[in-house]
Parts: sequence; C-alpha cells; structure tokens
Amino acid sequence: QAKTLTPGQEVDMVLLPKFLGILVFDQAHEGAQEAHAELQNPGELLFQGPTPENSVAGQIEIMTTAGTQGVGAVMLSNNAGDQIVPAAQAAQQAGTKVVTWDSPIPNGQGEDIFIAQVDFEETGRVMADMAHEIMGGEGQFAVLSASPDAANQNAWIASLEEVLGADEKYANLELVETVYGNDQSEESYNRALALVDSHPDLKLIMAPTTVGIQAAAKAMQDEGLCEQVKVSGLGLPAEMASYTLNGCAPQFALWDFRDLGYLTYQVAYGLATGQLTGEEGETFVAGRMGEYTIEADPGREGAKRVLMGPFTVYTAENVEGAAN
Amino acid sequence: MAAPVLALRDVSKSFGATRALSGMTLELWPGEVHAVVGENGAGKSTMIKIMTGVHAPSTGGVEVDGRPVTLSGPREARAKGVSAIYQEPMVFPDLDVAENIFISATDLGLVQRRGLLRERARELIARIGMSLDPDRVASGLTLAEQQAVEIARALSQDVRVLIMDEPTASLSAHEAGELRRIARGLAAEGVAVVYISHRLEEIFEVAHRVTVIRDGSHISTRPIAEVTPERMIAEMVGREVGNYFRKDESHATPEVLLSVRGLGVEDAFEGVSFDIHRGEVLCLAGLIGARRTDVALSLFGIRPATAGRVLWKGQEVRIGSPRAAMALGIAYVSEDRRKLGLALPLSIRSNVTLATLGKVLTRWGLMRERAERAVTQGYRERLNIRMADADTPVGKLSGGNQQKVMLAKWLETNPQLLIFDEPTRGIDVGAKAEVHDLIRQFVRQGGAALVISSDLPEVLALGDRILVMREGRQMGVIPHEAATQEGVMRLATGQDRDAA
Amino acid sequence: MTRVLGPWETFLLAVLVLVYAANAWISPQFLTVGNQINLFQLSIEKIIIALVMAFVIINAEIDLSVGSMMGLSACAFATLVEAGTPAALACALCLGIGPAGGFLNGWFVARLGLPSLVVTLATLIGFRGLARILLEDRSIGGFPDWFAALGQRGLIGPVPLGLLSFLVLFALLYVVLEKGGFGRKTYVIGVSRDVAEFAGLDTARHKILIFMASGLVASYAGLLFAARVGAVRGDVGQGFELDIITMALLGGVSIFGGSGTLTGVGLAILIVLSLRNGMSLMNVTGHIQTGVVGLLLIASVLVPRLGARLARRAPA
Amino acid sequence: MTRVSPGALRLLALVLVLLLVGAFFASQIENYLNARLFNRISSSVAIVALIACAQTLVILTRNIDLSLGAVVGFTAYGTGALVTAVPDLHPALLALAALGIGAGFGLVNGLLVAYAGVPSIIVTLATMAIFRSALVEFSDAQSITTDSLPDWLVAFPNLQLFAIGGVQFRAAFVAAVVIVIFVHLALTRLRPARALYAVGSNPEAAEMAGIDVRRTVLAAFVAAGALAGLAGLFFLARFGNITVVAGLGFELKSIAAAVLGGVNIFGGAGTVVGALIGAILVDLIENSLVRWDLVSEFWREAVLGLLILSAVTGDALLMRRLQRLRIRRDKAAAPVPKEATP
Ligand SMILES: Nc1ncnc2c1ncn2[C@@H]1O[C@H](COP(=O)(O)OP(=O)(O)OP(=O)(O)O)[C@@H](O)[C@H]1O
Ligand SMILES: Nc1ncnc2c1ncn2[C@@H]1O[C@H](COP(=O)(O)OP(=O)(O)OP(=O)(O)O)[C@@H](O)[C@H]1O
Ligand SMILES: [Mg+2]
Ligand SMILES: [Mg+2]
Repeated sequence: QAKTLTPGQEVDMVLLPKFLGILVFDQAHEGAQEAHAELQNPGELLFQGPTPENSVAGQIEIMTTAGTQGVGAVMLSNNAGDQIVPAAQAAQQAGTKVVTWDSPIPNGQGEDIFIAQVDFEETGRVMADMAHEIMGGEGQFAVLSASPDAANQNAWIASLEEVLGADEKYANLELVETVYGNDQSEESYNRALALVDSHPDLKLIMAPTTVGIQAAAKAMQDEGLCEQVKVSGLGLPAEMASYTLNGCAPQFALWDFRDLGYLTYQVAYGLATGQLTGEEGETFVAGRMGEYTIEADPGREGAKRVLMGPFTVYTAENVEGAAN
Repeated sequence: MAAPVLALRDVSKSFGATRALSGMTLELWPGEVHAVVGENGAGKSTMIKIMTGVHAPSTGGVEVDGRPVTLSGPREARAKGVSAIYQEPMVFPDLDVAENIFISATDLGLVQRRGLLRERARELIARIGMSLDPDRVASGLTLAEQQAVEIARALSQDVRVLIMDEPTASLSAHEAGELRRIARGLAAEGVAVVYISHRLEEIFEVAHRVTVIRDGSHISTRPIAEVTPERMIAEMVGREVGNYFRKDESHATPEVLLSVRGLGVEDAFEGVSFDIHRGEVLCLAGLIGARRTDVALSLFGIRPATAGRVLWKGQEVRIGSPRAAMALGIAYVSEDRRKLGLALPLSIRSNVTLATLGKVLTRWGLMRERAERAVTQGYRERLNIRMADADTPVGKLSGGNQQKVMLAKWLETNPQLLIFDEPTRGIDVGAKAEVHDLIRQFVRQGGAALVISSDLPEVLALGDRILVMREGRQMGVIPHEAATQEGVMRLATGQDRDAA
Repeated sequence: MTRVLGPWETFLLAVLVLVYAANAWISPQFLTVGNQINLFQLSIEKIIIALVMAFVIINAEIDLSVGSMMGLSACAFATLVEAGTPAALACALCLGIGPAGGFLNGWFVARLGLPSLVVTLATLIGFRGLARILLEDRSIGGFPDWFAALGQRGLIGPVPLGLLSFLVLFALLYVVLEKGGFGRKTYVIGVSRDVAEFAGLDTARHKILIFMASGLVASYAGLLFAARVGAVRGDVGQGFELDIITMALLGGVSIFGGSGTLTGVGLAILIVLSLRNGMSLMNVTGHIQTGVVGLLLIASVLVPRLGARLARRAPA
Repeated sequence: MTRVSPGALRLLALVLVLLLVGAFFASQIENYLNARLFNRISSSVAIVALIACAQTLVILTRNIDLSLGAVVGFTAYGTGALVTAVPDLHPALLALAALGIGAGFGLVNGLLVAYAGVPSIIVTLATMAIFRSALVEFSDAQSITTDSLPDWLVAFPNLQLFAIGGVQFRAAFVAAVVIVIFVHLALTRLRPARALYAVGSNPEAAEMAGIDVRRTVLAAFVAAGALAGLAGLFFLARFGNITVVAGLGFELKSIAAAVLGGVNIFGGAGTVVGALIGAILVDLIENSLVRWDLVSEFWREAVLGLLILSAVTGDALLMRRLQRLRIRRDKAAAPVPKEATP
C-alpha cells in the first residue's frame, strides 16, 4: 500500500534547472517550494542554475559542489547528457540523492530516479496525433528542435519517428527534415522560414520546444503563411494562446511544470529522508497529486522513473483558460 | 612691459628616478627663432612636451603671456596658440594628406568639404615648398613627407608659438633649407619659433637666440651673434671637442666584399651597380624618394631583388630574407628606429641581444642572463650609452641613446657589411662623432660599410666613394677626392649625369 | 636580478590571499583536500589552455578556436573508440588534431597576414562544425576504465592527471616564457613583428608554432574532458574561449601583445577558481558568479590605475 | 584623373564576393533567386545590420564591444517590459527609451574604456557577463510574450512600405538601411565624426593633434550602445518572445559582419556600408546553407566556417592585388617632383 511521507524532517535540497531565466523552470521551482512548505522541511531549498552560455560545465560544477556540501538531494533537469555522470556518481557516493526531472541522464547512471513529465513513448504518439489531425492525415512536415545535444528532445523525436513508422495510421505523414534552432528566437525563426523555402509542400512544423514553437508560429504569422503551414509541438499556453486562436498553431501540448516541480520534490524528500527506498514497485502518496508508483523506465535500461503524465493538449477551446 | 608669449619658470621634471629637467627657465618672445641645443638626453624633448602639456611639470610652472597656466594637454596648448612638430612624425596612416592636415582644425565647420580641404592643403604644402598630392593616403608617405604633413598641420591654424623638434632630421638639404626659410618667415610674422636641431650649421643660419641645455639644466641663452660653434659645443658637452668632420684616409683594400650588377626591385629602383671593398665606406646620397632605402632593403632580403645579380665575395647569391643576409654577414641599421629598429617597451638588454639571441642561450634554449648583461655593459661603455640600467625599457631613453642601442644590436652580430640608413639622424654632435668613429673603426678592422645619409657634410666626411641616386636610378659614383657638396647635389637633382 | 613578482603579480597575490582567507573563514569545506582538488578539476581544461593562451596573446594574436579544437579532438576520440580503435591509439591520433588545426590558424595568420581574431573566429565555427559532423546529435561514452580513471581519480595520491598536467605545464611554460629564448622571441614579436623580422627572426614560423602549441594543448584538454566526464557530445568545450581569455587577461597579459607573465596568469587562474568555488559553496547562483567575475576583471585593471593616479596626486 | 578610393574599392570587392556567393547558391538550389529570398534576407538583416554598424563605430576607434549582444537582449527585454506596463506608450517614446537604455550601457563601457583606461576587450568581456546577469536578475525568469505587446509593434517589422513585384521593402529593413546610410554620411561628411578614424588610425597622433581622444572613444561606445538598443527594440518587435538568451552570440556575429565588410580590426579604416554588406553576406550564407540539400544540418557550421575563411582570404588577396595596381597607376600619373637648384 502507498507510503505517506512524514513531514518535518530536515534535509537540504537543490533544484538544478538547465539554466536560469526560463519561465518553465521557475514554474517548477514554485511547485517545489509549495511541496517544501507542505512537508515543513526545516532545511533549505536552493534554486541554483548555471547561465545559458555555461550550462554543461555549470551543471557539473553545481552537482559537484552539492556533493561537497553534503546536501540531501539534487533535483536535476539534465542538460549535460551523459557528461554529468561522474559528477552525479560522486555526489551519490557522498550521500546525495540525485533525482532527475524534465530531462534525465540518458544512460541512467548516476541517477536515483527520473520524474518523467509524460511517457516519452507517448510524446511521440501525441505529436504524431496532432500532426495527423492538423494535416488531415497526409502531407509533409518537419521538426524544429532545440539543440542537437538536448537529450529529451532527441528522445521525443526518436519516439515520433518510431510511432510514424510503426502505425499504418500515419503512413501518409512524411517527416522531411529535422532542424535545430538552439532554443534561440532568432535562429528558430530563421530556420522555420528556411524550412518553408526548401520544402514548398510543407504543411506543418512540429517544434517540441517552447522557444521553437513560438518562434515558428510568429514567423508563419509574420509572413502570412499560416494558411499554408501550421505549427504544432510543445508550448506554453501563455505564449501560444494568440496563435492558437488565430489558427496558426491549432493544437499543441504540454504538461504542468508546477506539478512536475511539486512531484519531484516529494520524491526527492522521500528518498533523502530515507522514507522511500526508491525500489521498483514502491508506491507513495505525493501530497495533493495523489498516488504514484516507482517503475522501470521503458526507454532506458536499468533506470527507474515516476511517471507524472498526462499531456494536456491545448486547442482553441481550452488555451485561454490555461494562459491565465 | 610686454610679457614673453610663453615661458618656463624653474621647471623640473622627473620620470621615476630619472631627472630629465631641473630648474629649467626659458622665455620665448614673439618674432624670434629660438634654437635649443643639447646632447642626446639633455632634456629638449621633455622640455617641449611640458610646453605643450603632454607632460605636467613635477615642480615649477608654465606662463602664457605672463600669466601662469596649467596645460591639460596638447588640445589646450593648441587653443592657446602653442603647436608642436614632434621629433617622431605623427600622421594618421589611414587618412589622406588633406585630412591629416586639417583633422583637428576648428575653423572648417561641421561638414567636411573635400574641395576646400584639398585646396587649402595644396596651398599649405606649396607654402612649405613641397609637392605632395593632398589625396594620397598617408600610409604610403615617406618620413620626409610625413614631416611635411605635420608642418602643414601646425601651420594650418593660428600659431603664436611653433615648436619644431628636430624638424630637419629626415629632410634633404634642399627641403631643410625651405623649412628654415619658413621658420624665419613665421618669426617675421610675429610667431615665436622654437627650433631644436643637432645640425649646428643650420642653427647659425636660422636662429636669433640660442639656448644650451645640458643634463636637464639651463646652461646659457644668448643672441646668436655672441656664440661660436666651438663654444656652443663646449657648453653642450661640457668640454672641448676637436674637429669631428674630418675625413681620414681610406682603408679600402683591393678585396671586393660585395658587388652588385644591375640590381632592381619592381616598382622601386633599377640598374644599380657597385662594388664595396673591405675597409671601404660607400655612401649612398640622394634626395628624398631617391629609393636608397629600397636598395638597402633588397640587400638585406626584406624586399628581395627582382632584377640583377648580387655577388658576395665573388659568389653569386640570392638574398631572400634577413636571415639569409645575416648568414652572409650583412646587417642593416634601419632609419625608422621606432617602427623597425627597436622593441621600445622591452629592456635595453633584450634589444641589444635581439639579433643574436643564440649567443646568449644555453644548450637548452635558456637565457644566460649574466652573459646578456655583460654584452650590454660592453656596448654601454663602448658606445657611451646613457642609461640607468640594462633593464630600463628602451622607449624611455632619449632618441640618440635609442639609436646607439640599435647600433649595438647590429654590431653584436659581428657583420662584415654594415648598412647604415641615416645612422646619425637625431644624434647630437658628440654622439655623431662617436658614430663616425665607430664606422671608421669598423671598416679599419676589415668590415665594409654602406652608409645612406641625407646629411651632405656627413657624406663627404665618411664616404670613400659616394654613389648618388635619384628616383630609383643610379646617377653616378664620385670618389672622395673629387666630391664636393655642389657636385653631389647636381647629380642628385638630375642636372648632371656622371659617366662613371 | 629581475624581481620574481612585479607590481601586478603582487597585487594579484594579495587578492588571492584575501579570497582564500575569506573562503576558508566562511565555508568549512573550502580547505578540504577534496574541495581543493575539485576546484581545479572543474575547470581543468580551461586553465590548462589558459597557460598557452598567454603565449598566444603575448605574441599579439588571439585564438578563439581553442574550445572548438578541444571539442573536435574529444569527438574524434570518441568516434575512433566507438569504431573499435584502442583508446591509447585514439589518444595519440587525436593529439595530432590540435596541432593540425593550429597550423591552419597559424598559416592564415602568419603567412597570409590575416588578423587572428578573424581567422580563429572562422575556425571557431568551422572546427565546431567538424565536431558536429562526427557526432551529429549523438553522445558517445563507455570509454575504457583506465581512461576514465585518468580523468576522475587521483594519479599520485589524490592528485589527478589533469591537475598534475597543469602543474607540470605551468612549470615548463614558466621556464620557456620567462627564462627561455623562445619566450624572449614571443615578447619581441608581440611588441613588433616588424622589428623582429628586421632582426632576422622567423616570425611566421614562431607564430605558427605558438598556434600549434595552442592546438596541441586544446586537444589534450579535449581528451582530459572526455576522461573526466566520461562521455562526449558535439558541444564539448563550447564557449570556453571567453573564460580562457578572461583568465589570461586578468593575469595581466596585455591584449595588445608584448607583455604579461605566466606567474600573473597562474595567480589569476587561482583567483577565478577559488572565487567561483567559494561562491558556489555559499550557494551563490550562476549568473551572479559570472557577474562577480566580470566585476573583478574590471576592478583588477581599474584599481591599480586609480591607485597610481592617487599616488601621483599626493605630494612627492 | 578620377580615382577610386580604397574604401570604394573595398566595397566593390565585397559586392563582387556577394554576387559570387549568390550565383553559387543559385546554381545549387532550385528556385533560389527570387523575391522571397530578398524578403527573407532583408528582414533578418535589419537587426544584424544595426549591431554590425554599432560594432563598426567601436572598431574604428581601435576598440571592440563584446557586450553588444547583451545590450540587445537587455533592451529587448526592458522595452518589452516597459511597453507591457504602459501599453499606450507613444512609439517615438519607446524608440527613445530603447536608444536611451542602449546608450546607458554604452556610456558605462565608454567611461571605463576612455576615462578609466581599461582596454575595451576587458571592459566589454566583463560587461557582457554583467549586463546579461543583470538581465537574468531583472527579468526574474519572466519572458516577454507577443501577447503583451501592442499590435503596431508586432506588425512593424513586416509592415510593407512599398514593393517592386514580389520584392517587398519592409519597415524594419528600410529603417535599418536608412540608419546605416545616415551613419555612413555622418562618418564620411561630418568633421567631428572623422575624429573616429583619426583616433583609430593613430591614437597618439590624435592626442598630439589636439583631438579629444577620450571623448571620441566615449562617443563611439555611446552611439554603439544606442544602435544596439534600437536593435533590441527591433528584436522585440520581430521575435515577440524575449527570454534571457535574447541576443546571445550577436557580439561575434557583429564582428564577423564588420570584418567581412572590410572594417580593419585594428581601427582607422572601414565603412558602415561595408559592414551592412558584410551582414548581408553572413546572413545570405547562413540562410542558403540551410536550403542547400547537399549539406546536412550537421555540415552547416563547418561549411559556414570555411566560407567565412575563404571570403576573408579572397577579399584580402583581391585588395592586395588592386592596391598594387593602384600604386603603379599613381606612379605613372604622378608629376615628377620639382627640385630647385641648390
Ligand atoms: N617617458 C619617459 N619616461 C622615462 N624617462 C624619460 C621619458 N621621456 C624621457 N625620459 C628621459 O628623460 C631624459 C631626457 O630625454 P629627452 O627625450 O627630453 O632628451 P632630448 O634632449 O630630446 O634628446 P635627443 O636629442 O636624443 O632627442 C632622458 O634621460 C630620457 O631617458
Ligand atoms: N612613391 C612611393 N610609394 C610607395 N612607397 C614609397 C614611395 N617612395 C618611397 N617609398 C618607401 O618609403 C621608404 C623610404 O623611401 P624614401 O623614398 O625615403 O627613399 P630613400 O632614398 O631611402 O630616402 P631616405 O633619405 O629617407 O632614406 C622605402 O621603404 C620605400 O619603399
Ligand atoms: Mg628629443
Ligand atoms: Mg630612406
């Protein structure tokens, strides 16, 4: 039966986003703070991140320092790929729990558990479904991703490709190209336009990144291409509402980052205080979000995850409500 | 009673431990050409930099029209009518001649009018007796042309005090004469002209009064009529100096060290042929733009020859780089010591051993500091270099002493043929004599010297033979016995062509 | 004798002592052996390259491509290992990449006379591109244990290979720059290439050598990085060049060439590292750290200058 | 005798390179040379041109400004926050605010460089970090989004002023070109602006000639900051969504554009029109590479690096050849100097 976490135990926690200054990470921070207060942890909750230009080295550095300081848990949205592994393992050896969220450690080493916002397999299907619906079941589309080094984006694109190949339903959808906008408005915007130029029959740009989807939508709108080329992917309702309403981006999906931060904190607290063992099959109550079970991560051998789910797909009907 | 237009009152200036000026007092009156003479490092340049606000005096003060002023910099000095032409020409290589002249003029309005600029530049250049295209970009100008630009710049606005720090150092005799005429002319218009020069003969031609300084102190100020050259020199160096411009007998041996046949460099010069014997001094004379420097550069491998043959001790050689030249035993003492001769911020000792680093390295490529100091000390004594210690940056030495450091660098390579390009430019009489002795001593010991000089008395005093060039062509070779100033000049200006 | 510490180095030393004292006072973990080693290890690639960057800048050039060359070597190494090449052989091969890249940089700069800022800006992009071609969007890990151990564990006692290399390289380069003929030439060429050329030095060769050395060390740093973090992606070393140049400049190396000492660079490295580490231990977040290092960079040039101005004002 | 000035020569060489690059891609990419290409390039060049112009002003004085990208980012965010807070703000006031914010940053740089005597690369390396840190701190992780911006601002970059066939001349591009030309005229025709060239050409001589070197350098930085501020506003208008990474990497891009445009990195020579062409060249190459089927996504950077290197090399060699020809012609045409009889 589900374990309930005992509040009031002291443990220092570090929430480590990819980098600072991005809205979704701040939302996750808010969620974590909420849980921190609820669980009445007398220890500290630190929100520490590197600068965008220094993300990889910065994450490794913060992870290392956390180990040195002996904090109870580091909650990591990994931007360093497998390169974080030695630092994470060193931290684990020093007694620090490493809980990843948003973006895991690809090879699963150095990580106690991953809090998956959604099922990565499902991400592919959700994107394929949105594409299918927007394009009316057939035509060319392209992917505009963040950087080639972003592990979660890469996993999602891989799962999208898999779904496309596996299911008859999507036989007439053709993924023509994947380009990278490096999560910069300018690059993403220009890439989106270049896609349109090089593929005259393009019907959709799928951008599994909040910066990319926004820039692509803006580009299509600016160039009066919304009728011809639609935009979809993963986006923030607040940023996308107007494009959804005017038809440039009829559908997109996302999960709630506040919840993700909240859930992550619950798990990390449980592990760091020894209340959770982190074993597969363990079931616990995550405050207001209810019951969750630790399970094997189907995408990464030997890794464990807690699946938050589900996606919210935003359309003209629900986007305004979510934006506020 | 009227006040002097500019005056220094009991001014001292120290740079760290170096005392460049002490208790200097000087008055400049409208309408006079006031010559200032002194040995290298006596403090002349420092004095004028105080007059123009580049340096602030350590103690004492500057007066303009009898009122004490604090000059914040050349800008303010110019606003008060004090302009200077510095020892080292200062042009803007990226701008054309006209803009170089008028860049800081205040009376030309906000909008640049090229036509007007060009017009006025032409007038000014004509006024100083030069011919120079106002549209030429300054990066291609020769030293003399740069100097002309600077003079024109100084004249481009109202001046009450015009300071010339060795303005004729890089000019040919004709231009130097022109310049002296201008100095006199300005004085006649009521300008006070300060004229610094190491060429004593021109001091007597141009100056109304002359001030001698030695070791940063004021020695004397007198009307020119009351001074004799001997006395002036004695005051400058603190002792009597013999006749230093005396040609001693030739030491030339029959052995030909270098011979050049029909040498040419594309776009520079052509058809230069001569022999240099061991023990001989061959002088290259000519006006500016005669392309003598280019001859030297090609012999030194910087601008390898594109035509003709070079024979070294009878063997035909190709000199493709300075390294190749040095390997043969050729050294080149450049005329542009700031740009090409010395690493100014580095210490004296690193400059002296620059061309011969290998000699002061251990087997492992490490510096033998003691050896390096010994070498430097040797030249300090031999060339009488005035310096605090071997670690002083060369840039802090006075011009003349810098020149000696550069010479030391090349002597250390132990060359057989030394090419001197304007070796005594900006050097005081004492030092000049020393350099001449050095050159003579060098050839006497079996070396050969190729001396490029625009100073005719020097050419006559040094050269066993004199090769005259004009606009990239060899005009003739005159043996010493047959050489006169007029003869050389006639060849240099193209009124005569020697058959030899 | 020349003084071992010039005024600048003395100033840096004072700052360093201050930073160390403050850190030790505030954080009990600061002076632990583990933390002191981490302090170096976390930036080991940058500080190793910074030592050679000092040569490059003293020589009046700049090398912006070091981060990319580092990345390229690391990626090439990973690709080779993945393809079955023995890691030791792959190391040896990849150490050749940097010198080759450096030669390219040097050739364009020294022989063609293009400004190094421009050339290495282009190769910054180009070498990074080659790294991307090799790895595309993949990440390669799983290097042999001995290789990972070199990057992650102590080699002599707790001191890992990286730190050891840094110390050895520092000693070596100190001698070369400040006691050797090569160093003397570096200064002279940095002051004025023309003067050096007229004195018969082969300035082009010298410059090319320095760029090649810079590439060699960048390659080595790339391998160290691969060993330290155990996996390689196309973005290895991206953006490192600015931190590296910052350290060299803070060390008193003049951006115009011709002056600076390795002692100064060494001290500057220690200052930056200990300052960052101290702030990390005090939980100061990334952008504030970056800002503080920025301020330090300005202050370090400004303070002595203002001091000198005040001293001049004061009666002699 | 008519002569082509070295500056004009350089521009000609550049235009030639531009045409060559265009012709090359036209042969590689189907349906390449059309109005759409112009529209694409012109829209994205609008922003880069401004910072390239800004960078040029600074480089001319023998300095460099690495903080321009951070200034663009901060101003984009700052003006976005301002217009969100005061939606009815007059466009002119908003533009003024952008100029002001940028100039403020430029002032900080300029004072430190010119009056405190700290080398510009050090100052701007530091302020690049500081300004961006300030942005992270100031923005508090809140992005500006298109929704919160007034319509006129969002529409501005694509507002079509006039069109020739399919070739559209849009407001931002036209504005940028007008500004560049304005700066160009100022630099070539205004006497005080010539001081920039003098200072960069030979700072010591400038001091001796009585030019206020410090004020000149300060002015260059302030003007560059103001231009970058304006670029920030354009950035805001074009991309709508502003986060802390806005403008990241613009510093290097602006240097690349200026240098490709023939601005001498050691100061004293170059034109902003050249920088504009340089910006177009960089953009054209980047944009075309994305469309070139032969190179995959992962090859693009490598090819871009190669192209920049070859463009610079080609330009340098071409310039050298042309210069030599010019000297020879000058010589042929120059009057023989007159020398009087002594
Ligand atoms: N900036 C400086 N720093 C230190 N010492 C200096 C500086 N400028 C000049 N000096 C020293 O001051 C003294 C006077 O130098 P100054 O240049 O005034 O001599 P000068 O009379 O012009 O000599 P010359 O005829 O060789 O040009 C010299 O000893 C010189 O080394
Ligand atoms: N018309 C010209 N165009 C380009 N470069 C020139 C021109 N004239 C001279 N130079 C260069 O200027 C330098 C000095 O040459 P200059 O004309 O002064 O000849 P010179 O006879 O050596 O005179 P000096 O008496 O100054 O030694 C040389 O390096 C030469 O290449
Ligand atoms: Mg002097
Ligand atoms: Mg000459």
